[in-house]
Amino acid sequence: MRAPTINTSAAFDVSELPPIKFGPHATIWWGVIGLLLIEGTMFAILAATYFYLKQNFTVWPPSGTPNPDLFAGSANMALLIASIWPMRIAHRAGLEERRRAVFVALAICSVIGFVSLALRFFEFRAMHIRWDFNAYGSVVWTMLGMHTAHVISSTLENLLITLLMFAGPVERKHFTDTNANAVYWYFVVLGWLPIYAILYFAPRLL
Amino acid sequence: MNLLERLQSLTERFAQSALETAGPQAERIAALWWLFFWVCTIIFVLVVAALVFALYRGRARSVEESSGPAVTLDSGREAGIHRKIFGLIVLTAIILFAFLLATEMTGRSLASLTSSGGVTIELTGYRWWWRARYLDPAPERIVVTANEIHIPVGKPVLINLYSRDVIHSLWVPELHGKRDLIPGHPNALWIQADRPGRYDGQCAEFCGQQHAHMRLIVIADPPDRFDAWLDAQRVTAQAPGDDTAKRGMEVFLTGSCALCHAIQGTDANGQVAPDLTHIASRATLAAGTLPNTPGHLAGWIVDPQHVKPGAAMPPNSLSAEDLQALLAYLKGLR
Amino acid sequence: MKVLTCLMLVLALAGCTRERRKPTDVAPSSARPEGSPESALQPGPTGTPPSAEPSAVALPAEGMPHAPYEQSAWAVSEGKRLYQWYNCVGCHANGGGGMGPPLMDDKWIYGSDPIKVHQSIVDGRPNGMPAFGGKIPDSQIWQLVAYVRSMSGLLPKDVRQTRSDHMSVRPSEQAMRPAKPKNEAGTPPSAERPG
Amino acid sequence: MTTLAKTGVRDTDLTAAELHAALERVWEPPSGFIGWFKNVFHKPISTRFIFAALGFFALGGVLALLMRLQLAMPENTLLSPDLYNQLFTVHGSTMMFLFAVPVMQAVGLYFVPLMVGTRNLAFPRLNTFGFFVYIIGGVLLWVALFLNIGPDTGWFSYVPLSGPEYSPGKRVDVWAQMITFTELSSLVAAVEIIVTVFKLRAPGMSLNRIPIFVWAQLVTSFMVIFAMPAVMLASAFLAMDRLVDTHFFNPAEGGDALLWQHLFWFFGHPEVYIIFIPATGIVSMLVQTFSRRPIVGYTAIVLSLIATAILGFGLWVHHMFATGLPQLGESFFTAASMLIAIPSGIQIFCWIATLWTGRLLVRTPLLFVAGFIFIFVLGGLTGVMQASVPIDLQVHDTFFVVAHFHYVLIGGAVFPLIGGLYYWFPKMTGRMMSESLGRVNFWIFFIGFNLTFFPMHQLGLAGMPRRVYTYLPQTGWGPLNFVSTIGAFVLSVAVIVFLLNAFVSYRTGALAGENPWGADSLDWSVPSPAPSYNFLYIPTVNSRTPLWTMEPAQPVVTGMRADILEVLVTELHDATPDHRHLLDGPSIWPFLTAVAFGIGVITAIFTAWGVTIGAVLCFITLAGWFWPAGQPIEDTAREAAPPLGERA
Repeated sequence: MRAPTINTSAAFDVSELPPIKFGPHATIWWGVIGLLLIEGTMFAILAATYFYLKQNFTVWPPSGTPNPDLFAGSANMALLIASIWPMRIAHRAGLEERRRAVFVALAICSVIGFVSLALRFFEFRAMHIRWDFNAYGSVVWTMLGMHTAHVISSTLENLLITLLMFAGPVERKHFTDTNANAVYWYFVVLGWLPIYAILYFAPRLL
Repeated sequence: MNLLERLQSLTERFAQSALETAGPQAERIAALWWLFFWVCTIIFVLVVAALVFALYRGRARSVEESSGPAVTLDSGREAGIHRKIFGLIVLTAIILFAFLLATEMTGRSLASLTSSGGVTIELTGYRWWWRARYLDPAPERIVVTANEIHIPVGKPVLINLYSRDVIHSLWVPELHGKRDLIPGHPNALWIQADRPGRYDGQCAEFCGQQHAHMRLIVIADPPDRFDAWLDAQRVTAQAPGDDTAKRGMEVFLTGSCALCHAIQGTDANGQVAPDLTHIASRATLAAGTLPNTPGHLAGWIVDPQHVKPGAAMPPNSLSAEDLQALLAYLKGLR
Repeated sequence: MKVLTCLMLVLALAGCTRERRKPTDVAPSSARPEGSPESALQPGPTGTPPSAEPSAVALPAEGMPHAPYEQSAWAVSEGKRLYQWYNCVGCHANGGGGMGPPLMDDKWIYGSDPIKVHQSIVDGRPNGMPAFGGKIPDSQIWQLVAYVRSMSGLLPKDVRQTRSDHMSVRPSEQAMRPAKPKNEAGTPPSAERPG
Repeated sequence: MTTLAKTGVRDTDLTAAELHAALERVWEPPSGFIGWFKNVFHKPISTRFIFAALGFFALGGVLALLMRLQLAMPENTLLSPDLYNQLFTVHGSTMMFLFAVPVMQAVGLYFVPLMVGTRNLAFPRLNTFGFFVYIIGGVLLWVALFLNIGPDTGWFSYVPLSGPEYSPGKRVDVWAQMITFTELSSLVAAVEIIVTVFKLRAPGMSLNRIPIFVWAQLVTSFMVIFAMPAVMLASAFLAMDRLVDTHFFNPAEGGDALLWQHLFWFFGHPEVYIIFIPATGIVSMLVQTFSRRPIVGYTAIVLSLIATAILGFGLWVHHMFATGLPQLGESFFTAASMLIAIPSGIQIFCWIATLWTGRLLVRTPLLFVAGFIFIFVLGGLTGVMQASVPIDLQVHDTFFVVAHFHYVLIGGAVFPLIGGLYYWFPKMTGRMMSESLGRVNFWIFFIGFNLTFFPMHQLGLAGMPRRVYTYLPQTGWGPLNFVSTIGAFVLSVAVIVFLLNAFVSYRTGALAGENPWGADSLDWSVPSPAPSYNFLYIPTVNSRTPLWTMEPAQPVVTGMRADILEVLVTELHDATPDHRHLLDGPSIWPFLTAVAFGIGVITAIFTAWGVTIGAVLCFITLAGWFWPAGQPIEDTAREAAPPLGERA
């Protein structure tokens, strides 16, 4: 052992430090930020692809394809933004380690997630084009699909934590998970803003 | 010394070279290259010398026991080192800026080497050959050929580049750098040869199995010879002279050849393979793969997959007489 | 471990044939396969094919000459290329039919069997289908057979082609739902066809 | 003595020997066959990573030898064009995706925790997941090659050649999915390293005291995060074009062949720096140790790394000069490409200045550093040449470029890597590698390398394009190709000598002791080989060269629990202790999740349902991963929360 160089008398005592902290203190929070950077880059490149492909068309959407219908997408936008409120409650309750409040708020978020997915089905139809019709169809389906994948995974995560809060042996660390989960959900909601704007308004305004 | 001479002799035997130029474009690039080459060589020698000296000096000062730091830092001396490094970086930046300027100037002078009313060639890449069309306002004066283009010496020639399948890249090192042929993105390249001669080029972008055998021959002719060549190319195919050649033409038209190849002036009008109207006037077969001799042509017709595995040309089992007749016919297509 | 080795070997064999890109493993030139069932309606408009070597391509013993082609995505893609090159599109369009019958539907006038399709290409058929026998190598004919059959989804999905780099005028071969071929018996209802 | 701990066994309750025994018990990797899949500790997992990556390096090298044999003579018929194309594609893909990036990250995953003074990575299970995903991707590619389904369109798989029309079959799909696997693994490792560096540093190791190698890993990880999504997306587009008829790259329907090139090189150029920056990190560590003085220009080097990373994203278009872009754009990318020579120059000058003013300990690792500088400077200068558009138009896609990138990748990354392995071998195994064999190794490597790749410069200028399976005799390329082939075999001898040295030294090498080189970083403060728990007590740091400036009474961290997998989390900037953190222990779920992911992705080669299948399987396995197992632990994050009806 390194006995001679170890000086435990001049020690730096950490025994009183807490075993758990939330937000940017926690490693998991940084892990989620890393994930969001990756996903955010992915969405940014996808948006760049959309505009790159747009250059190849004289009219956009390509002639013969009507503009996407606004209703389902806008409803989804409103719903997702509204979902920030219960998620905020779940987030705060998680920080205060209030199990019941987390459970209720996340249950609401899960329901919202499923409704959003149902709306998403109509959004695909509102595009009035198939993915294999032309590059416009390919890119709008991919953008919608990519965001849908995020809604699915985030909703399933909500559901999983809801179930855990209800039935599982909950441990304190799960409240850091609700914290991270909330950050991820905000990202999914806010990520929809630019995608919604591009999908529904780029054809109309640009 | 002997070794050096040998190396020298090695480099002189290349059929192509980006440095032994034959036209103004390649020449300017080569001039830029030599500027970069010498400056970079000097930098490299200096850096390696510094490295060797540093190692030598550091080793001479070495103390053999291997524990902990052995140098006491003197802040004044360190600051001196930092200043020197800063100076070197400024020097590097200046050299890079000079490089940038030289690049920009070369780029501009390359862009200026154009003209109007010269020869325009439409070059289309296929797997694995080139179709060339010499454009002309009068459609009947358009010349179609393959894998071998002639250009007039001393005149800028515009080559419009298209691809019908995958990405190819035109590269004739003696004349100019590369330009890609990209489906959906028409491209263009100006070339000019200042000396008559044959300049070999090839596809430089990987395009599949026979990328290696997708060569293009550029022949620079003095203007009068070029005009003569172009006029000769405008004439439709010569009618077969003797009976053997007549029989050969029949083989060509009724067999599988005409499904893909065209011979102007006959019913053969296939558009998916090289135009053979003047096949006998070309130097090579199969996109520069084989010299154009009767023996190679026969081998190529019977078993192209042996020469160029994966090429689109299927093997043909012809009887000996048919093959001889076909060869006689093709030999007449000057 | 042994099981694993065997599995690898089987996979290797499967992989080898499925992805082989060998242009000619069948002797060039083509003729009507001997012993193949003959239709009552013979031969095509150009008469008997000028087959120089009638039995140059004897069928392999198992009688499944099409099998290697129909298992190879590469062979099918070659068939697709040749379909364009030999101007099949001229009459059959991209499968939707025109002067010739459509090829992407479930109707097979002379039967959907590969041997029958092969026969149609080699010998030609009345009402305009020319005979390609003797003009193009048998291997290419089999590639065409495989491709033609893939158009209506008769080949496994993983060998059928997806979209090509052209305007998409029809769903890709891979997107076709296999339809059960009709008129399998092969009674040539030439009367049913308009010109 | 400090306050007595409330719960659990604290290190303060034990003597050093007892503490060692207690930590050994807690941090010991699970044993047995199943245990192998459950391991979540950074050293064993990284060792596997390094072994696997070196294995792929050797396999890729064998392919290179086969290609060199084919090219040794004009019109050689050893390999068919079809096979040759598969070989060069798999060679390039293996070296880039299965060797260079993973091996650099693996060295990081091994040494970053040791250098920052912690006991494991921030997300141990994620690390295991990343490893298995990588292995599945690598095995997929190589099994495919043996089954004749090896991709054959080059490591950058340009469309339309790799698109559905011109690459029928499943070869390119294998490539695209291999990308999915390796990039996911790489992203996972990047997040691991970032969070470990940000949050798990030893007290006192503020950001301006991080070892340069750790900086290099950190910068690289950020590059990975911004670069890899581009290629994952591009390969997803390609896979969709090939499987479900999308038109991303179909010019006839508004798609674009150049879109692929933009997306690929937006990843592909940073990729080169992702490989090179960690290598410079290794070089900086080696230079410092073997000069036996703190490196000249720590701040300048760190800023250079960051500048390289940022500039690295601004020059992807220099791979596309021959596509005929507008001149203005070309000038911008020329300037950016030349500009990147400045940060590299700063580093080289700093290293030479350090050597110049140092008192050298001349050992094998230092030889590799010298070889690195020689080769890398040459490769860098040819790189500057290619930043110039006109010159690039001549040498682009020729053997000149092949020479260039082997100079910067083998010279710039493999030389430092081998040097680094000589350097860290004692820490990993407890034994020194043979010095005499090491020198033989270096000289054979150095000579073989130059013999192989130097003639390629001339070949490129003489018109030889890359990726040709053969060439005509009249081109005159034969003799130099023959020389190059001989060089390739010399090079392979060097690799064999290295492996031999490693093998022999592992068994009979001299015992190393804690710090055989007299190095300065924390990894050398622990016994060799490093114990499973890394540090008996979490150390504290008082400078950039902690072991060289350690006070006689340098304090250590006490009060950590010795009975659970606990690490100390510190503040991002100045590394003051923040909280104690319980790490996840061994688990089979990361492996199962990797398998579930693998099933999904490989099925997606054949049917789009693979995505759904994979998603469902991944959801199940992830649920298993996160669902709490075992008893709650007092005074940790795994303390039981109150039942649903009650408040805490």
